[in-house]
Amino acid sequence: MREGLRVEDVAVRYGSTVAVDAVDLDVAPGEIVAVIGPSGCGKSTLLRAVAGLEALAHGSVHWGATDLVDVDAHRRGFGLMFQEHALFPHRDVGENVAFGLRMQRVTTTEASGRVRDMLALVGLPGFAHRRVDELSGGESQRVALARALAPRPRLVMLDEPLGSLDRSLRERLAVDIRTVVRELGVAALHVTHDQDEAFTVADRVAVMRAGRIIRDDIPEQVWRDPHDEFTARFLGHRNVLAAQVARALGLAPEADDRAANGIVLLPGALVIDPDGAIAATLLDSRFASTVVHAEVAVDGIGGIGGIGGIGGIGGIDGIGGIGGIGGTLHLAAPHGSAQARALREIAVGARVRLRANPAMVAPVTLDH
Amino acid sequence: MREGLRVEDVAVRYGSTVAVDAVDLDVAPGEIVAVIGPSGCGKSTLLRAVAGLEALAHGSVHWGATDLVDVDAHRRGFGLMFQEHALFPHRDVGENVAFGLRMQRVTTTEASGRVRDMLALVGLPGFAHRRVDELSGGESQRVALARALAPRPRLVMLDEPLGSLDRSLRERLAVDIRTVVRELGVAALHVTHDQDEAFTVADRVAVMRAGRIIRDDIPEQVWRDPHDEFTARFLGHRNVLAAQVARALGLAPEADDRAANGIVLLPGALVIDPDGAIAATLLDSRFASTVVHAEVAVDGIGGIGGIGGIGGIGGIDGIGGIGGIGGTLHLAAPHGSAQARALREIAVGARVRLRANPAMVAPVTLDH
Amino acid sequence: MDERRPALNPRASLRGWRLFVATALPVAFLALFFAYPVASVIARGLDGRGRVHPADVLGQATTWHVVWFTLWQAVVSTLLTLAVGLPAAWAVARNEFRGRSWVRTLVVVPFVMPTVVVGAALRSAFARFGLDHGTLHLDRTVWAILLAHVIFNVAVVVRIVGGYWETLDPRLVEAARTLGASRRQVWRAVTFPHLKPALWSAATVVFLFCFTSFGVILVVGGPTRATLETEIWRFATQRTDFTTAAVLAIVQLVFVVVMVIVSTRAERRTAASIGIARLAPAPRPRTRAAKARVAVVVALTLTFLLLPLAVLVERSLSVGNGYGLEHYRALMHRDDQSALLVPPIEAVKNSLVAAIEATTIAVIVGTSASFVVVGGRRALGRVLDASLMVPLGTSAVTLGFGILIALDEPPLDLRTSHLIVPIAQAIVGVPFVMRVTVPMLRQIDERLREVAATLGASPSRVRREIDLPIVGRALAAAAGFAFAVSLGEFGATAFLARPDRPTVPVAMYRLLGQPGSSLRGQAMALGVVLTAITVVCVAVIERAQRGRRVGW
Amino acid sequence: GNDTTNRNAANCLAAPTSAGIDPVAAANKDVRGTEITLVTHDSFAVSKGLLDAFTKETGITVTVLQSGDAGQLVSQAVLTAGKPVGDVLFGIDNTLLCRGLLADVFTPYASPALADVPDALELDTHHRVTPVDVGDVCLNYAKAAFVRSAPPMSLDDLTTPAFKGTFVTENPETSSPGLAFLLATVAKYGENGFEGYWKKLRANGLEVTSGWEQAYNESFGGGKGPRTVVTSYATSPAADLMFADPPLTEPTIGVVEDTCFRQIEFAGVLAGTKHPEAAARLIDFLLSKTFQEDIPANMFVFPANDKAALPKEFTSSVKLVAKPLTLDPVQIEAKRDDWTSRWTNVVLR
Ligand SMILES: Nc1ncnc2c1ncn2[C@@H]1O[C@H](COP(=O)(O)OP(=O)(O)OP(=O)(O)O)[C@@H](O)[C@H]1O
Ligand SMILES: Nc1ncnc2c1ncn2[C@@H]1O[C@H](COP(=O)(O)OP(=O)(O)OP(=O)(O)O)[C@@H](O)[C@H]1O
Ligand SMILES: [Mg+2]
Ligand SMILES: [Mg+2]
Repeated sequence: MREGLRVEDVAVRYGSTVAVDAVDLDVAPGEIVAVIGPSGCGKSTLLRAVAGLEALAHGSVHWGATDLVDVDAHRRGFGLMFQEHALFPHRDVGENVAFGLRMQRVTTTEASGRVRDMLALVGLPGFAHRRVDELSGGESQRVALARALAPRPRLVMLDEPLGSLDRSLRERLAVDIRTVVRELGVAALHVTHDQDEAFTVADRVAVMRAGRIIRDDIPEQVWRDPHDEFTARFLGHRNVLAAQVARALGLAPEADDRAANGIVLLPGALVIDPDGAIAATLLDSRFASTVVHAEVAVDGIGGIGGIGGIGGIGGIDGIGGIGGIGGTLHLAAPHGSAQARALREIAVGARVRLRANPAMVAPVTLDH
Repeated sequence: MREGLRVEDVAVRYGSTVAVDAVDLDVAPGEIVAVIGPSGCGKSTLLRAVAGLEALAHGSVHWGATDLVDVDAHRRGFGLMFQEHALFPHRDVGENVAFGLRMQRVTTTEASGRVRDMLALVGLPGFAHRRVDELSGGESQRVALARALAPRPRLVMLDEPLGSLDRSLRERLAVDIRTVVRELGVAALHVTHDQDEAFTVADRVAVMRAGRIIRDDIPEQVWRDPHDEFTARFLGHRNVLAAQVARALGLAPEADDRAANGIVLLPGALVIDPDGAIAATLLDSRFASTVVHAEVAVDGIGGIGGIGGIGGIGGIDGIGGIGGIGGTLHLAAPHGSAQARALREIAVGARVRLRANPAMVAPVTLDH
Repeated sequence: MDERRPALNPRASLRGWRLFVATALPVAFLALFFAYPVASVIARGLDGRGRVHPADVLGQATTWHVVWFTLWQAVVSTLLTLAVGLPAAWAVARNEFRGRSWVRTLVVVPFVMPTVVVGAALRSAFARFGLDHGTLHLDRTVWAILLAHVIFNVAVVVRIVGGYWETLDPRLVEAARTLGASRRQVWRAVTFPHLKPALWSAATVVFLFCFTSFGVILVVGGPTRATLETEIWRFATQRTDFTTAAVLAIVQLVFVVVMVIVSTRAERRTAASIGIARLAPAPRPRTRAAKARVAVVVALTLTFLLLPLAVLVERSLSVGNGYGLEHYRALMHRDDQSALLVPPIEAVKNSLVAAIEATTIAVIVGTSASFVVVGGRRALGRVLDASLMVPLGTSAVTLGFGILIALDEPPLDLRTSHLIVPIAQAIVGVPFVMRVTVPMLRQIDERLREVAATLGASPSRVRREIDLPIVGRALAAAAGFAFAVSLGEFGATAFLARPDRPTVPVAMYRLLGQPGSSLRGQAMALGVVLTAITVVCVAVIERAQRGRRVGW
Repeated sequence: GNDTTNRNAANCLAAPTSAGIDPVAAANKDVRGTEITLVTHDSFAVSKGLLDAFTKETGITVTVLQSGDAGQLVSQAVLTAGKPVGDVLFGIDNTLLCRGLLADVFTPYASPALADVPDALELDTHHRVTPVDVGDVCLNYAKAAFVRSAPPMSLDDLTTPAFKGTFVTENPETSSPGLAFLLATVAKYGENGFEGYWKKLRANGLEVTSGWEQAYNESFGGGKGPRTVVTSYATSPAADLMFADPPLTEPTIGVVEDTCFRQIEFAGVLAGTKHPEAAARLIDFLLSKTFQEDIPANMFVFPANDKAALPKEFTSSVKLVAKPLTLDPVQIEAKRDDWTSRWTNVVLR
């Protein structure tokens, strides 16, 4: 059997709560799988179970052909970066990073070189002799990352490794993690709540929901075809419509083997066009870093109630309250685009015409 | 003098390190100021100083006309949500959230109602009797947020309140925070590393760099006109060019009162156009959640070396290494746009022509 | 540049009248009930009226033999106690199992065991295993002393170290394990460094106990063994040679002061930079091996510690040639004749009242002092930290006689007051409370206090809402301990003129002091009663605290 | 200076400087409502309500303070001489007497009740202390162990092979009966001979314990232990009988009469008392028939008062030996430390 992590039908319980349920997951050496999912869905618990820190209520974890059930955490050769960092308070930064190396009896000179490299990688050169209580949140996170990577475990599991970092540093480190994992040929599980990070770093994305992995596919595929409302919303697609609403807009779901009873409008699916078939009112427009967000109320679909964005776990906009007046759709116009310029010229409350682009639509199963 | 926070010329030292330096900042009631900046720039320290938890090496903190130098932290009426959450381990979730209310001698019934509301707000209804060590990372962050907001302090300071949450929840909570702050008319300082969060939530954005606030303006203004290379890069603008390179591309910096020796290309500044004046080679194209990223090598500017993206704190792309062949520029094509479609049709390594849009260019001062 | 003082640093926030009261209380307590009496009695011994010259005492080789023996047996006893106590501490601190809190309670039982019973238990154990004669004989040897010290003091380790162990963030252990650390490496790299302050704490207490051990040396060690403590007693009470006693007392003090300075300093220095922010409950052992480890450790520890109790129970039930409850019955009916004996009920009542008073004093004084040590001015804290430990290492005779001659003027003529017994017992209880609370207070994550402050809690409120509840469990353990110590009648109380309010141990010794087999049986029965009372009270004290907070 | 030490032990029985309490004045003074304190050792015991009788009779309330053994009691009295913890001390015996007297612990008081006390017991002719009870420290043996062979009859017997490994005694440095027995051997073999005797004892398998409790209850096992001869009290058989379990008709313990050392316990009014008259009345009470008759069954010693009746366990099983071994208190004071040190060298080193 080939090397790599094989998680089969794993369940983890905390008392009566089932934190992880029926999870199957494979990670090959050199491969990075991102695990994404909302807060509390069981991502950290899954990593802990794989690391051997939680008892499996069910299922098995294998590396290649070896069942790890009786293999202690420290013999698995799996590194885990904790979400809360868990730096050793009695050791300075350098000693924290060197810890795994010392456990492997790497010589001191080699270890100190490796520590230097790792600290440079995470942007903290010269921090080796810092006390860990004198680090900022992001610095401490990076030390934890360096500590997890330094001993080059055969499987490295990173729990929100870049969550406290600003975007530019995060993007750089995401690329660096990918490079390191590739070069060393180790397997990696990367938990993140940031889909862009997942897309940058991962070969595959596993989407978790309430303890289960509901999707496991390559990033772009997941993005383009989220299959269900939950995933679509989680990825930031705000316009999820029931089939009848979609038809009213002239956007019938494609014939599909899945039981899709709705559609999702991907970015670019809805554009402002004076000749467009859809009449609407501009409710709000809001500046963001890459796009201008707009909310529009589409005539005639308010009563149908099939438009999402109103409450629920996927409730995103917080303006769902005005859904009573009419169904609202979300529009994102990239800065510098004609769309954005057009939006700027339309006052809030003014009428606007929209065109739907059927190419940017995917069928989804609605959450009841 | 009117109410509100006034920070004047404040400095905080840790031994010989100056963590916060010469910071001036005002926050009026009902106003939210986002503090953004790279990891370790002093954001948390600034909040701690305002809260009264760090000694000021210099300067003063006022509320209205009152100098707070002699006012103890517990008398300031400033709430602070810690980056590390710091939940009380000996109390359950409900008791954590109720703590500030108890200190204010709010009646038990009112307090328990408020706790319920706050927990519902952060999406954790029914968690009141959970032990805090049984929370996931994001859950614990939300409890900390609820605890900070519950007593309705006159100034609420949130240190990365949404950092461990997924995008949809983050967006919802950002809006909720804004609503709550507005409704209560409290002042708010909101530290984040996510510029979108800052833009969603804040009336003003303060950009910190190495302990100093280098910019304090309304979000869109900062975004459109970052003033300097650091800010521009921090906001995710990847194309920062030296003046002579800009001129070579036909994008001379506008005449400006600032000593701008470079420009930044805002999103949409560079588009693929068969008739464009700029000839380039497509080096890489990469899928992300809202855009397709592309890197292009522009003919004729490689030798000049004035193109950023190569190392340094602003080093973003990680592909700076190929800058040796020719200067690289970054291109982001929103999904569903013609740009994106055009990009898909061009093979990596193929020639491409680009057009620059002078409207989406801002002058910046380069970091030497 | 004008350096402005911190508006608030909650840890160092004990200020104003609160600092004054919190400091004054332990300082006054120490000065009045320890420093002044001890200084008086030593001065009395050195006033030149004695038969011997002080310098001669120091010149004698026997003096230094005694010093050497005292020192090494205390050091070895301490190390052995740590070695035996640590697994037990681990078992109760890091594992959830049924009866766990009872185990924690039962370890204090030896503290109320009369030394003669422990001695007898050891002898019968030695006899059982053929260790009472021949080359391997242990009876009346140093080994017997060390063993007895271990039996008495394991509870100190279990309570101080165990309580502290519970505050180790399990994620640190887990982090080390995922980095490839074996169990032993985890211990060396994570657990041991975390425990160091508590280990120093426990070691200090155990060392001081063994350093001033009295009954064990005489009873278990036999007449050939002498320590500073027994010599001070012998010279002061049997020979009425106050000069020699005073010189020996000074020697004892010097060693104790050096020891507490070293150990409190080490305890301070080994505190971690990141404090307790998480109090996860101990997990249930999962694998069979883990369960077996816990079971073995618990079983061995309890067997070892409860051996004396078994002997006690056996003797209390032994009637004529069989077994029965006659002795207990006789105890109940003693009331009317009451020749030798105080009515047991009254003795129990006296014991409980004294123990409650002593525990209350110890907890109040000890907690105030702990807050000053951790949150007051640094130099003051250090001095207080070390000096409040010294009474534990001071001869009970020195202290008892000191109180007798020093507190002889109104309004402080406490010599005949009922309060003098609990006060003297509290002098031993205070160091306990401190050694439990100080390292824990130091270890509480500062950010918890800061959060509380930003939520509007004043420094005293922070202490009440954050510090006390977090150390609460450990504090309850210390209180339980002080209670047991008081019930078992340690220390200076034996050397005070005690008001006629005989406690259970006094009644027991009175019964044992006369020939007659039934009296002996009744003494044993009374000992069993005392043990039962102790276990119940300690359990109540500890559970009262635990019930208040979430599962902790 | 009121220490034991600067004065020669020889003159401890010399006349005191203070005048003492006038018995007539004491008897006539109205002492009702006075509260006085009796300081004594841990072995002090009286029947319930006994002191109430005194209170009823005199109007004086008595608080009893107990502390440690007799040695500790005397040391404390010496330490607090002049500022006593109480008003009357009970429990100083002839082995410690001079120590107390040299420190001027007591105020003389010649109780009228001394009339009923044999003069031989009044070691201090100046009445600083008053004899209250008498007892003997003797070798005890377990009768059951000597059914076939003869029990020991004398000190010398213990050095013979027949008694090898049978004898347990207490360390005179730490135990009062242990000291009494050492003094017995000194009295018997002389200052220069006792070491030789102890050497032989040691060679014959002597066991030494730190205290009586261990010797009697553990090694001797109350008559059932591994050791069959022990240093204890002449009254042990009586106690054995009274507190036997199950009840006995005959004591199981025998006393070797030729080995007894006489201990006389005294009481005295503490110098510095604020209530000398009331204290004097308490001394009277200690010699009264009420108190004296209560002594045997509670403290297992004999009353000093000739007229006091003995309980039946006493009359049937024990008696004060006719010719006890004795030593002069002055000599004891002068030599005790030397003897115990020499003893330690011979027996323990
Ligand atoms: N106790 C301390 N002693 C010494 N230096 C400290 C201490 N705390 C923080 N620092 C340093 O001060 C600087 C500012 O830290 P601060 O925590 O304010 O950063 P931050 O902006 O909040 O960063 P992050 O986004 O990573 O949380 C950092 O360089 C940090 O290393
Ligand atoms: N020790 C515990 N006892 C009981 N429940 C727990 C415990 N730890 C976690 N949980 C619960 O299990 C679920 C999964 O937790 P987990 O930490 O795996 O979530 P997560 O996906 O990592 O979330 P986040 O993104 O917020 O970190 C959560 O609902 C959490 O409340
Ligand atoms: Mg998590
Ligand atoms: Mg920070």
